[in-house]
Amino acid sequence: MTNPFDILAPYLPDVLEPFLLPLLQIGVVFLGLSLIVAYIVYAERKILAHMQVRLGPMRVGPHGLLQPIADGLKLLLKEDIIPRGADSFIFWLAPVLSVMAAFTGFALIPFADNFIVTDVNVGLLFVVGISSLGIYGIILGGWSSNSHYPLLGALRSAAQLVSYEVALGFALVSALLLSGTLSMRGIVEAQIAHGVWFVFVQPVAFFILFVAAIAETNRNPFDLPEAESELVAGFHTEYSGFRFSLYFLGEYAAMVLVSSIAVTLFLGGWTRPFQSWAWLDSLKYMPVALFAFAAYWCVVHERRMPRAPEWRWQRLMLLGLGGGAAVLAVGFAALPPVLNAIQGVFWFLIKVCGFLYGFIWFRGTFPRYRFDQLMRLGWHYMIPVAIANTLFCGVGLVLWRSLGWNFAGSLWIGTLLTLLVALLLAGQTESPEPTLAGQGD
Amino acid sequence: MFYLVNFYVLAALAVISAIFVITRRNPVHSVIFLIITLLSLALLYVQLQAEFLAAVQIILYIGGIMVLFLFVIMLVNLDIVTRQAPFNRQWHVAGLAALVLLAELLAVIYWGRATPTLPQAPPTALQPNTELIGITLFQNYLLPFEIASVLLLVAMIGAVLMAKRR
Amino acid sequence: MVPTWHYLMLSAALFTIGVIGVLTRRNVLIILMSIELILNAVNLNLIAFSRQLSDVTGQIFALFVITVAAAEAAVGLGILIALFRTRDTINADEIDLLKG
Amino acid sequence: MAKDNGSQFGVETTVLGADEIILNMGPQHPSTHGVLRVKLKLDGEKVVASECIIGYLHRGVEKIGENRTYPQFAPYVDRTDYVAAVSNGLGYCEAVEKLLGAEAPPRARWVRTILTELQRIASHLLWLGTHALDIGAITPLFYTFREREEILKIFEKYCGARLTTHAFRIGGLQYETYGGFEDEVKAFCRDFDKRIDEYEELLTSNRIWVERTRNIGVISAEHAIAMAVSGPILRGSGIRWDIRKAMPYAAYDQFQFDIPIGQRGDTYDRYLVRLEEMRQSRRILLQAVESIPEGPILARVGKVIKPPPGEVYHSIEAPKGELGYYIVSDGTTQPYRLRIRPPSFINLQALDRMVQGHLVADVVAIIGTIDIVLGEVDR
Repeated sequence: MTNPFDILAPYLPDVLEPFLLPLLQIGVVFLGLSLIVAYIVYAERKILAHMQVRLGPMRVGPHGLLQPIADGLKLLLKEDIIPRGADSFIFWLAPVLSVMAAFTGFALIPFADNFIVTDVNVGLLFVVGISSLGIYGIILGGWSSNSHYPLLGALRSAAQLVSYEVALGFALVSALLLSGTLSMRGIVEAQIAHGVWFVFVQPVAFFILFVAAIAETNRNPFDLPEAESELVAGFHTEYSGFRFSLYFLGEYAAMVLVSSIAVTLFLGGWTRPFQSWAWLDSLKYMPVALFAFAAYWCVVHERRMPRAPEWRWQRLMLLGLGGGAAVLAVGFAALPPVLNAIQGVFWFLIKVCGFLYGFIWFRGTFPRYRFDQLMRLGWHYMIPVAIANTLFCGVGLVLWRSLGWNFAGSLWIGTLLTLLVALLLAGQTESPEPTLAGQGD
Repeated sequence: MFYLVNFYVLAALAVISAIFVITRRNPVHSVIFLIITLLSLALLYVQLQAEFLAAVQIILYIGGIMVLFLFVIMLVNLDIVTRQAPFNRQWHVAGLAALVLLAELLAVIYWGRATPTLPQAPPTALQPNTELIGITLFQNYLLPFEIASVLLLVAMIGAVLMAKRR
Repeated sequence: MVPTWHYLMLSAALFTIGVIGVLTRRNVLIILMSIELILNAVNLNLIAFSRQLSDVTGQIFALFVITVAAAEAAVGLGILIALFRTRDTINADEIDLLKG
Repeated sequence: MAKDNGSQFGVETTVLGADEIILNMGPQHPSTHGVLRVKLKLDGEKVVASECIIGYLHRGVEKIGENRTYPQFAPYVDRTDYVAAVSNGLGYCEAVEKLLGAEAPPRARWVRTILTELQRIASHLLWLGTHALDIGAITPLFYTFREREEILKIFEKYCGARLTTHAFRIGGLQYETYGGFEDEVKAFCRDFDKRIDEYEELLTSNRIWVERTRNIGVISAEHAIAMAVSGPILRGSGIRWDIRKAMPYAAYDQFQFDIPIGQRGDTYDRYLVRLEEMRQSRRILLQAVESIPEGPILARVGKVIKPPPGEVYHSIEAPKGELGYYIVSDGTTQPYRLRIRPPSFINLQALDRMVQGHLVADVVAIIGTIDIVLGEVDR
C-alpha cells in the first residue's frame, strides 16, 4: 500500500519534497503522540480510580475529559523554579533530553504498512539505542538538582535501567532471530509471512520484554526511582512547572514507545488478530463498532447528567463528542477505502492501548520491590532466562530450518526448555506459605 | 550538495564540542559535549553508509560507556576539582606540540588528497549493511571476534575487582 | 558527495584535540574522555576508507576499536575508582608516587 | 558488555561513598506516619543503628489530666490514639470505674464491646491501607477506607462524631443505641468477611508483598517480652497474650474468639495476625450483636465523680496493644496523677532492634508494621 502522504507529493516543489513529506509525517506523529500521551494520563487516572472505587477526574469537562488540557495549562503557567546551587544549563537540558529520547524513537515505528516515518536497515537497534538515551535525562536531572533525594533516585534509576536493558536486549534478539532482519517493517512482514505472531511462538521472550519494559519505564512494581515513601519523588523532586511536565511527557511517551516496540516485535504490528483466518475478516468493521459504541456511551451519559443549566456545556460537549464519533462510525462504514486505509493504524493503536492498560493495571495491583530485590530479579532471574530463551530459540530455529520440523512446534520445544530453566532458577528461592502458627484459645 | 552541507555542519559540531570537552572545568559538562561529538560522528557514519556502526556507536558509546563515565563522576566527589586548575604545568609545551602535530596531519592529508586514486564507491556498495558486517565478522574475522569477547570478559572481571571495596 | 579527505581532516582535528586533552588536563576522567576522542577519530578514518574502497573490513575494524574502547573505559574507570579510594584525588599530576 | 560494568557500579554506588552516614528520616517524611523522626546510622544502605526522636506532637495530655475533673478529661484521651478513640475511651472509663468500685450495667458493657471491636477493625484497616501504601501498593488503601467509612458512619450515627468519638461515659454509656444499630453492625459484618478476602487476594500471596515483608523486622519472643511490646507485635512473635482473654473486661468473657499468633515474628506474620484479628473481631461482633441484653445503660455513679483516695491500674487490649491507665486519686474530683501506658510508645522501642541490618526501604515497612500513632507516642 502506498503512503497516504504521497498524494501531496505532486503539489510540493521538487527541491523541498524530500524534506517536507517526512516533516509532515513527523508533525502528525508528534502531535498525535502528544495528545495520546496527555490522554494516557487521563486514562490512567480514570482506570486507577475505578479500580479503587473512586471516580477520578470529573470536574473539567464531562467526566473530566478536558482535565489533561487543564493540567497542561496549569503546568505551563507555573513558576519555573531552579534550585540554588543547581547547574542551570544541565537542569534545563535534562528534561529536554528525556523527551527527545522518547519521541525520536517513534520515527522508526511502523504504525501501519502505509504509515511509517522512515524505515532503516538497523531500525530496531536505532530505536533501542535512542530510547536508551533517556537515561541521561534521569541521571543529569538528578545530578543537576543539587539535592540528595534526586541524586539517590537518579543513581537507582540509572542502575535499574542499565540492568534491565540487558534482559530487554536479549528478549529482542529472539524476535530478530525469527525474522532475520533489524528493519521494523521487515519484522512485521516476517510475522505476516509466518502467519503467526511471534508472541505465540516466543511467549517467554514476550514476557521478559514486558517486564523489562515496565522496569525501563520506571513503573510500578519497579518504580523505585520515584518511590514516594522512600525518596519523595526521585530524580524529579526539584522539578516543577513546565520542566516537570516535560519529564512527565517523556515518561509516558517512553511507555508508549516500549509498548509500540513490543507490539511491532511480538504482536504483529499493524496486522489484525489472526490475519490468516479468513472467517475473521469481518473484524475489519471493528473501528465502526468502536466509534458507534463511543457515540452510544456519550448519549447514554448525557442522559444521566443533571438537567441543571450549569451542566449545559458539559452535556453539549458530550453530545458533540458522541456526534463526532457517530459521524466517524458512519463515515467508516460508508467509505470502504477509508476503512481499509485506517485498518493498520487502528489495530496498532488498539494493541498499544492493551499494553498500556497492562501498565496501569499493574500499578493498581502490585506493591513495590526493594532495590536489592529488583536487582536480584534482574540479574539472577531475568537475564539468565533471557539468555536461555535466546539459546533455545536458536536451537528451535535449527530444528525448523535444517531438519524441516514444524515452525511453531520446534520453537515451542525451545520455549519448553526455557521454562524448565526458569523453573530450576525459581526453585532456588523458597516459596512462601501464608499460614499462621496456630489458633485457638 | 546536501551531503556536503550536512558534513560541514556535523563536523563543525563535532570539533567545537570536542574542544569544549577538553576545556570545560566541570567533568559533567565535558561528558555532555563528548556525547554531542559522538552523536555527530554517528550521524556521519550514517552518511558513510555504516548504519550498523552508527547504531552501535549510539548504543554502546553513548548509551553505555558515557553512562559509565557519568556514574563514576557521581561516585567520586568532584566538588574540589571544579575549583582547581584544570590544566597541568606543561600545558604550553604540550599544546604547542599537539598543534604542530595537527598542522602536519592536515598538511599531509591536504597535499596528498589526490594520491589515493581509488574509485569512489557506488552508493549502494555497502548495503545491506548489517548483513554484510555479520557475514564478514563471522566468516573472515571469527577468531578476532572471539578474542574480543574474551577481552571484554577480562575487562569486566578486572573492572569489578578493582572497583570492589576491599 | 563529500570527498574522503574531508573526513580525514575532521579525523585529524579530533585526534589532535584528543591528544591535547591527554597532554594538558589534570583530571584523569577528562584524560580518559580524550582517549575516547582519539579512538573515535581513528574510527572515522576507518569508516571513511571503508566507504571509499567499498570494503566492509574497515567497519569491522571500527567495531573492534569500539569493543576495545569499552574494555578500556571499564578498566580505566575501575582503576580510577580504586585510585580515588586510596589517594583521594583524581588529578594525574598528583599521582606521582610509585608506592601508595 | 560495558553495560554490565555499569550496573556493577550501580550496585556498588551506595557502598562507596563514606563509610557511615547519618540519615534523618522525618519529622517531615511521607512514611513516618506523622512527625516521628528516625535518625539512621547507615553503612551504605544498610542500617547499623537507629534512634527515634519523638515529642513533636507532645501536648502534655497527662498533665492536663491533673487539672481536669474525671469526666472532663474523657474527651482528651480520644486525642491520644486518634484513630482508635473508642478504645481509649473504654480504657479510661473502665479505669475510673475501677477506682470508683462501680461497674457498668450489662447492656452498656455489650455496646462498649461492639463499638470497641468496630474500632479495632477500623484501626487495623487504617493500618493495612497505609502499610500497603508504604510498600508501594496503592489500591488496598482505598479498599480499606471504604470499609472504614462504614464503621465511621456507625460511630457518627451513634454519637455524632467520627474520629474523636467520646462515645462512653464513666459508669456506662451516654447514649442509647439508635434504632437499627444492630442491623447495621450485622450488615457490616455480613460483607466484611468477603472484603478481608479481597485484601488477602491483593496481598497475602502476592510474591512482591511476601518478599517485602517476610523475614523483615524480625523480633523473637524473648526480645518481644523483654521490650514489653504488646498487641499484634507480641502475638506475631508467637506469644499467646491478649488482655481480652487474660484479664477480661467489658463483656469479652461472654464471647468465643481465638487469638491468632505468628511464628517468626516478622512483618508478614504481623500482617497475617492483624488480618486474622479482624476476622475474630467480626466473630465477636456477630455474637455480641445477637445478644445485647436489655436494661439501663448507665450505672449509678453520681453526678459528681469523686473517687476515694487510692490508685488503680487498668489496661485493655487496644488495637495497637496494651493500653493502660494508671490513676492516683487523692479523693478530690481531679486525679492526683494520671499516667497513660500507650501501646505505640512501648512498641516503638522495638524499632531499633527490628531495623538493624535491614535496608532503608525496609525501615519504612517496619515503621508501618509497628503501627504507631504519634498522638499516642508523644501524648
